Amino acid sequence: MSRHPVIPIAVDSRAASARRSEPRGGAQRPDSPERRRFLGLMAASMALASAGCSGPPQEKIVPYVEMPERMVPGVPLFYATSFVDHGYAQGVLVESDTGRPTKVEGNPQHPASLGATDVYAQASILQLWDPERSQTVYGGGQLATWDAFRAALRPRRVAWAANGGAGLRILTGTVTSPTFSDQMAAFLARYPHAQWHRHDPLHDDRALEAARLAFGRPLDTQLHPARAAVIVSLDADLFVGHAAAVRQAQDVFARRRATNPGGSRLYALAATPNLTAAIADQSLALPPQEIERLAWRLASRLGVDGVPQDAFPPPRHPDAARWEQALAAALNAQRGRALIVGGGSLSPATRALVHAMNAHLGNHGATVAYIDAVETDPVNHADSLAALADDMRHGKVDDLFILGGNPVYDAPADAGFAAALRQVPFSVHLGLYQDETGRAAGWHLPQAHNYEQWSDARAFDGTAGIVQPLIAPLYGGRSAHEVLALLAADGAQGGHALVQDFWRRQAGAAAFDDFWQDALMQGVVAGSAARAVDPGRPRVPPPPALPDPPSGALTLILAADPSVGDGSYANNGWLQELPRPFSKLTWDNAAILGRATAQTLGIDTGDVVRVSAADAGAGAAAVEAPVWIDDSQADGVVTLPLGYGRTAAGAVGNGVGFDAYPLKTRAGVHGHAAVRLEKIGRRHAFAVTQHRLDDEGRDVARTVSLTQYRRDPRGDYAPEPAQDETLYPQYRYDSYKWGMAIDLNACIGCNACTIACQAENNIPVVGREEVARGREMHWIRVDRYRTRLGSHDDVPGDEGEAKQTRTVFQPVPCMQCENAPCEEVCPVGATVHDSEGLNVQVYNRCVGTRFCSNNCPYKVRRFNFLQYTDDKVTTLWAQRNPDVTVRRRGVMEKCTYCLQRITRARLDAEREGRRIRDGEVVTACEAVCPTTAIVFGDMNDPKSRVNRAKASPLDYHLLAELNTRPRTSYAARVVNDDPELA
Amino acid sequence: MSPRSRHTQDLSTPSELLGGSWSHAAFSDKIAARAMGYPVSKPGLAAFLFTFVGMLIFLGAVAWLVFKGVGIWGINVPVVWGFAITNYVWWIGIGMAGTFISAALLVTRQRWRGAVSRAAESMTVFAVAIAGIFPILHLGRPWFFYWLAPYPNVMNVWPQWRSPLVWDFFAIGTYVLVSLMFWYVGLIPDFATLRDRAGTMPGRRARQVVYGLLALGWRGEARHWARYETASLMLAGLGTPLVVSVHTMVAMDFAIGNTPGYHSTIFPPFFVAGAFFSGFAMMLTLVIPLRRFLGLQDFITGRHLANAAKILLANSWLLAYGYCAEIFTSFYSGDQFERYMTLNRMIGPYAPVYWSLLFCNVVVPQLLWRRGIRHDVRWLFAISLIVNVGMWMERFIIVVSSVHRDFLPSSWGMFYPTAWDWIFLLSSVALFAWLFLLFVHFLPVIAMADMRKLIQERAEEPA
Amino acid sequence: MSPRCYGLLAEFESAEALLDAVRRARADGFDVEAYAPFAIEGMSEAIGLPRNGIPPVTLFGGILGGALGYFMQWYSAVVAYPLNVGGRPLNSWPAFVPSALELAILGAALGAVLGMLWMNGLPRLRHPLFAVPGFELATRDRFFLCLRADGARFDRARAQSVLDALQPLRVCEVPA
Amino acid sequence: MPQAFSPTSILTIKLLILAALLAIVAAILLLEWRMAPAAEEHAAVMQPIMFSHKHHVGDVGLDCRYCHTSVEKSGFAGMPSTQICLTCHSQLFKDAPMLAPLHASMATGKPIQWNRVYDLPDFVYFNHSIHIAKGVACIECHGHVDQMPLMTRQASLNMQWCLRCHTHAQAHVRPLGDVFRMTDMRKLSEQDVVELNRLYHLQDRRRLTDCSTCHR
Repeated sequence: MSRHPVIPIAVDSRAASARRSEPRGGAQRPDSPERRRFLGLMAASMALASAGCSGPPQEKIVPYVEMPERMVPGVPLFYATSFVDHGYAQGVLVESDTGRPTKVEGNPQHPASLGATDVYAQASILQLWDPERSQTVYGGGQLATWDAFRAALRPRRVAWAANGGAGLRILTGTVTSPTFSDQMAAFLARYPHAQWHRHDPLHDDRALEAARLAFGRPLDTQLHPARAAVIVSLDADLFVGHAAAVRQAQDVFARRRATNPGGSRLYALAATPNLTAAIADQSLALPPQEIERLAWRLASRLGVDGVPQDAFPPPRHPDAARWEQALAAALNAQRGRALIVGGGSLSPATRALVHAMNAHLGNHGATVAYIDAVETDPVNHADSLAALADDMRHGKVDDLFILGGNPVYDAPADAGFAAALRQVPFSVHLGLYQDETGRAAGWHLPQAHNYEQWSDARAFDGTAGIVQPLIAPLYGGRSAHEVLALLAADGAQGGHALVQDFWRRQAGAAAFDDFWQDALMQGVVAGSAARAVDPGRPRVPPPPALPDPPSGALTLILAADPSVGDGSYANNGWLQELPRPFSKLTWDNAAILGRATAQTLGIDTGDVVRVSAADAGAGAAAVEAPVWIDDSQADGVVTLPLGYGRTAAGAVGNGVGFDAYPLKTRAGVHGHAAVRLEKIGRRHAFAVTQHRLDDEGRDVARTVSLTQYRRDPRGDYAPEPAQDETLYPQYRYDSYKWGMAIDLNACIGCNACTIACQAENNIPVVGREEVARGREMHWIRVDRYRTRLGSHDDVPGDEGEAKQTRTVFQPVPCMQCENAPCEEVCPVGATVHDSEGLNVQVYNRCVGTRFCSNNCPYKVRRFNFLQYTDDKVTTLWAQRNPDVTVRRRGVMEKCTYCLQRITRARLDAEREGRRIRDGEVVTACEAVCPTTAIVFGDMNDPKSRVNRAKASPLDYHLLAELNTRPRTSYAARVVNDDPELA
Repeated sequence: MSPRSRHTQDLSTPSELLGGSWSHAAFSDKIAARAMGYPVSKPGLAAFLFTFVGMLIFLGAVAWLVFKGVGIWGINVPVVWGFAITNYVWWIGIGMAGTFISAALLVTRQRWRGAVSRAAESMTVFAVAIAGIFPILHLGRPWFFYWLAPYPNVMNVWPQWRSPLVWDFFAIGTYVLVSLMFWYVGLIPDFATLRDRAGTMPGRRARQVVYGLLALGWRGEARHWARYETASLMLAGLGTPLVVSVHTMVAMDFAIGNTPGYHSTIFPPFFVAGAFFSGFAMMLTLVIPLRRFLGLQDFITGRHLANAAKILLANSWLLAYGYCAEIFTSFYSGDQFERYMTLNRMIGPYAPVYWSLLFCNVVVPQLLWRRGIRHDVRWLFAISLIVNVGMWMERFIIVVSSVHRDFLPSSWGMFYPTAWDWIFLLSSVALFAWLFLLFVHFLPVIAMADMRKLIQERAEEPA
Repeated sequence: MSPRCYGLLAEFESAEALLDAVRRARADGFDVEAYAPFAIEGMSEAIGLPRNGIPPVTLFGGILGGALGYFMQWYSAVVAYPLNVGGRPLNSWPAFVPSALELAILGAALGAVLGMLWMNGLPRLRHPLFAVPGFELATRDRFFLCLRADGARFDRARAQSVLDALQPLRVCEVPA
Repeated sequence: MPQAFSPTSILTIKLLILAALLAIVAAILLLEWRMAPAAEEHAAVMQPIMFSHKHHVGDVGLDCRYCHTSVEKSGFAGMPSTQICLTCHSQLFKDAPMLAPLHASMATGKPIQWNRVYDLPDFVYFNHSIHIAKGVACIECHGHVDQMPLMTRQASLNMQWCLRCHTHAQAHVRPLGDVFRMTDMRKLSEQDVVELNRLYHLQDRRRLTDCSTCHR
């Protein structure tokens, strides 16, 4: 095995469970030297490099010079901080192993997390250690220093003082940080003619417009799906892509799991596949215009006043009419307990209408609430950037400071930002990477990473949280706070002082120290959540014009990519290799088409097409994109994921996929753009991890309709061979008996488990070619099946049922079979059972016959066909989990139920002479799961959560007929289908 | 003789199996002379160089494999076994016929054994040696292959005896050793002949020493002959069940697995039959050119070839039965996975390979019903080649097409061979040919002692 | 009789002649060695070795190999380091049979071959007979009869006469 | 025809065979030696500061935990920070040239790099705290540290050695009070063993020899 960094590790008893009770490292003197010590330890790990066949090298032990208080070498500490994505905070606890941040967990105290996180928070730790992050200041394309930059600033400051900042512009993304807002206010007060522009490619301008239309002011909508019996999603994805996603996932599934099937009914209308539609009880794919028409007709049917009768003709889709009735019926039946969510591609008017419908149904205050916008000074980002670009073109801008973001790459095409930037005499870019903008701007400044800086940010509900650094900036980066302060005055304070000053003013000097300690320890500022406001009766705007695309053209949807988002994560190997939830595509994006549409256009998956704006003539913006056909895509709609085709992302992200931003226009932000597709004859090979969505009638991911389930709740949905059908004596597992239960009702396919596992278990990234060969390494994969409802009672398969097919996501870790087929065939005993029934894989014993993988019916074993673990880039060593062996070439590996976490808990329990408590061992996948679909624990403990989960009649074992006796079991998905729509 | 009598008389009277009128001396000299290092013919040299290069390529490929890892092959999850295991099973199958011919025919006192036994045994030794290399090469960490062997170690751990791979390890190990012994024991008297011949010739001192060492000082004493004969008979008696058991173990490598297409009780006999099939085919492939170029037609007569051809024919029917049985049981079982696996073989992505293997192994051999074809070496040679290819494809289908679509559709995948896969297959064939050429050049291609016995018997025959 | 003599060697044309000569010489009570290029039918009886020790050695080797083979598996899997492998019992005897079988065969084969060599006193690279001119033909097409000088009732003259009576191609003395 | 082999040549052949056998044995031994860890067993390991356990433990009588602070809390016993050394050496022998690196470290903030004596492979997860908690004495693995001027490795550290205790745990534990003592293990009576077992409730052999106990 390879030698991994530093010391073998045990665990602080208080840290036993990352999620529940962690030590509050907050009290530590933040910039205390220990944060930097890790570099010494790095030196150590370098000394460990490369174990040749000449035996291990002389290894060094590098102690501290001054041992930081509360620090036990080899025992990880957890620090509460906030992961800020697109301006909004997600509370996290970051694990620090002797000064090295190695893993991110959710912060149970934080409203946007409640202990879970999304994939980005998990992947952020790799971003921190990314060796390609910007490491130095660049001036005019030349290597420069911070001092040089400060020198260059001085004359500018003089100029601003003279002209009050005329021609001084600052461009940021979405800002919720109280400190930054305060700084900015002060700055603008000081330079009254300076202007603050906003640009965030994924900012939901339409929501803002909708709020203005409906209430005349910017309000944020707060959803309480936990209180809703009926949820109707109008092309909205509740579970990904916005600040409240993780939280909403938990709320929705609070009443939708195996323990209480049918707690709510979820209807989803979607133009392009999204997780909400996938998990919905009833879903229908419609083009966005159709969805909006249906919304207006529905509104008038519900009698929302101000809505014109028959504003639109009935939608053409055969099922639309039935849906209209069914939805109206369901919503009327559940007034006050219903929830309508509008999102994604709906035009502002229709989203305003949604507010009106909720009000009309009496959902206000029940399932929907409103708060003042969390974003500081909310503006329409598209307009804000366009205005800036205009001024730049007309030479009105002398100094432009781009604090974060990458507008050169992701600004709407018609803003012409890149060109305009060249006309700005003094342009500065602060960024994590020297990206497209960093290269175009006059100056580039390395930005401190989220985990390297002091800052603060608000959550979706306004709750403020402090961002504290886990480690001193690796590359001398600075935060936006510090740079803004630097603009105002030379030799300004550091981020720590800035943030403290602001909060001292809030909390009052007297109580400040306790306030500060508490804020750092909890990761949230107590009682800072926004109060709900009375929005008043929403106005219903006139119906929007909903032109269908001209014949032969398709409606264009530009969506954030589920893996790389707007492109800012393009250089993150974990995310690039994370299979996209629906296509299971890796290292790529694709133009998504519905099957019928593709057939009419004579296009097949893998064909490369040129996508160009329908109205524009020749020479207009066009992108070349390979096509991917997805059955749950609406016909007449093409979806282009954003965030690819980067040119200055880094070695990982450059040249992956195609760049769809050229098709993004300001107009498109408001209406529905139409595009034409034409084949250009080229073909493209995708790297896909799952080739079959059909379960071949094998009923792997079981579904059962609620009606059928109600008919016999105790019905056996999974016949299994009896335990005593064997001539052999049974092994007994008396001490602990670890097991896992996975609830298919609650799995939304967000992939958080996959990437959390990757972070926890040092799972390597193999790259595009290897994935294409079928060699991905993920220990827990999320399979996607399109199954027919109740497919396990032998319904003759007719394709007419097609509309009844549903997507089921099935996470598949190692089943930890008691009669493990893999073990029997290993010639060297490299995989055997331990006395607690774990199917352990002993890497250092494995010779790599791979017979175990052949014999594993679940194919959860992964093999290091080549040297996948990067043993050259030393910063990546620092990220690795010292509790988990790093595997080298030629050995088999697989899920171990997070053996290292079990061991932690066992050591603590043993030292204290007690048994391990239920919930003390939380596997990485369980910890991160937003819906708690995964539960792990001791099957010998009758009261354990896992036993309660397994008690459900829906509980079944995968391929039980093989009598492998898996410890991992699944709860069949109960679909609360609407008889009206059957 | 009359057409009637041909059919009535014993198939293996010496006169039938020995052309010309050879004396002990003349025969011994003819065979021994070849080993005395006379200049090689041009085509012979060309063949040697060609195969030599192939052998070097094989070594180079192995070096690269060990340096880079098995990832240079097309294998993946689910298809973790590809060409390496296919080649292994194929070669080990070829390695069966040798011992079987010598051993089984010796036990059953088939006189026609003598002429072909030496060539067959050599074929066995080389084929098994090559077969033995592949399982080691296919390991992720080949340098630890010895962990399959039980030996006292500081880890206190042992092989996992329940694994068919361990059974196989012992089976192959035993088989290699026993067939080596069998081969060598047969060679001892011939080495003595070569030693003595070299001693009488000028400038052959080196050969005299080498052959002398190998002959272990054999001098043909009557008591030695007695024990020698018994020992050979014992080895033969052991060899016959060994041959069967070895390929049974190879079959178990798959049959013990739970994968549809592997997990089948018919595999052991099925594999054994297949082994004989490919073994005899390869023997014909080697022997036909051998007798042509070395002028051995008098010793390896048409009768020998015809007999081999008949066994080939019989074997092809055994295989045909195996194929049918597989299909039948998979449907009879009512197991959906089995059923799908079978259909997938017939109409899945690897269907072309499946159908062409049926053509090569079942259809083509039916030509051998015709006496004319059985006695036409050109036909026999062509057919033997086709069968070799067919058998390789069969191994491929078993190894790959079974696992590439097993239980969970989500993890189905495809195996596409890389250039390295082909290099290993082809260069291993070259390596085999190279070894065989060396054998032809340095060792008596026919077991002289056995043949002298045959000559003696013919002399005693009532004319 | 000089002790420096190994024996008296007679060369014959054919296997039959040798067989006949062996019978006669043994009848006259000589210690006989017969050399031939192949195993002659009936020679072992004629030379007085109707059966030999190879089969029992082979059997012994087989039993030893098999027994050790099984014991090794049982010991390592049950006593030395017991491990739960896929829920199979520690002593999974059916799974232990194959390896034991192979080892039994190996043991037997080694027994047969090594036994044969040992009983034949091989390897012996140097032997008085090799010094005899023309003896190299013994591995080609000639048949030799040797009356051992250290035989109990060996007498130079008598031996000479007996051999002459057999009309060999030639007779010569083999120096020790 | 002359003999093919003269007596001398036969002798040479025999000698050659013998030589071949010896060569094989030698090769194996050589490999063994090459694979051995850097710090040889029972061989003193040079350190940047010639630190004497004999002096500090044997003569001065410091407790192990004074320097190895985390041995009871962590898998890693903990190496003394420069600070800890200086608690005494800011007064004692402060000008001794031997201690120059120490003061240098404090001045520059650069840690002292000690050479590992007990180096386990990285796929083995040894945890000090649990062994201490279960009554496995320091001396069990580290030997008479109080008599070592320079630290030497007292155990092979190979798996066999670990299993010695893991197969018969109860025979290798002593009362908690004696864990840090440098006195030899006194023979435990039957009744002691039972007593200690009750105290520590040691895991059974099966659990202690699970692969997952040491490998992850």
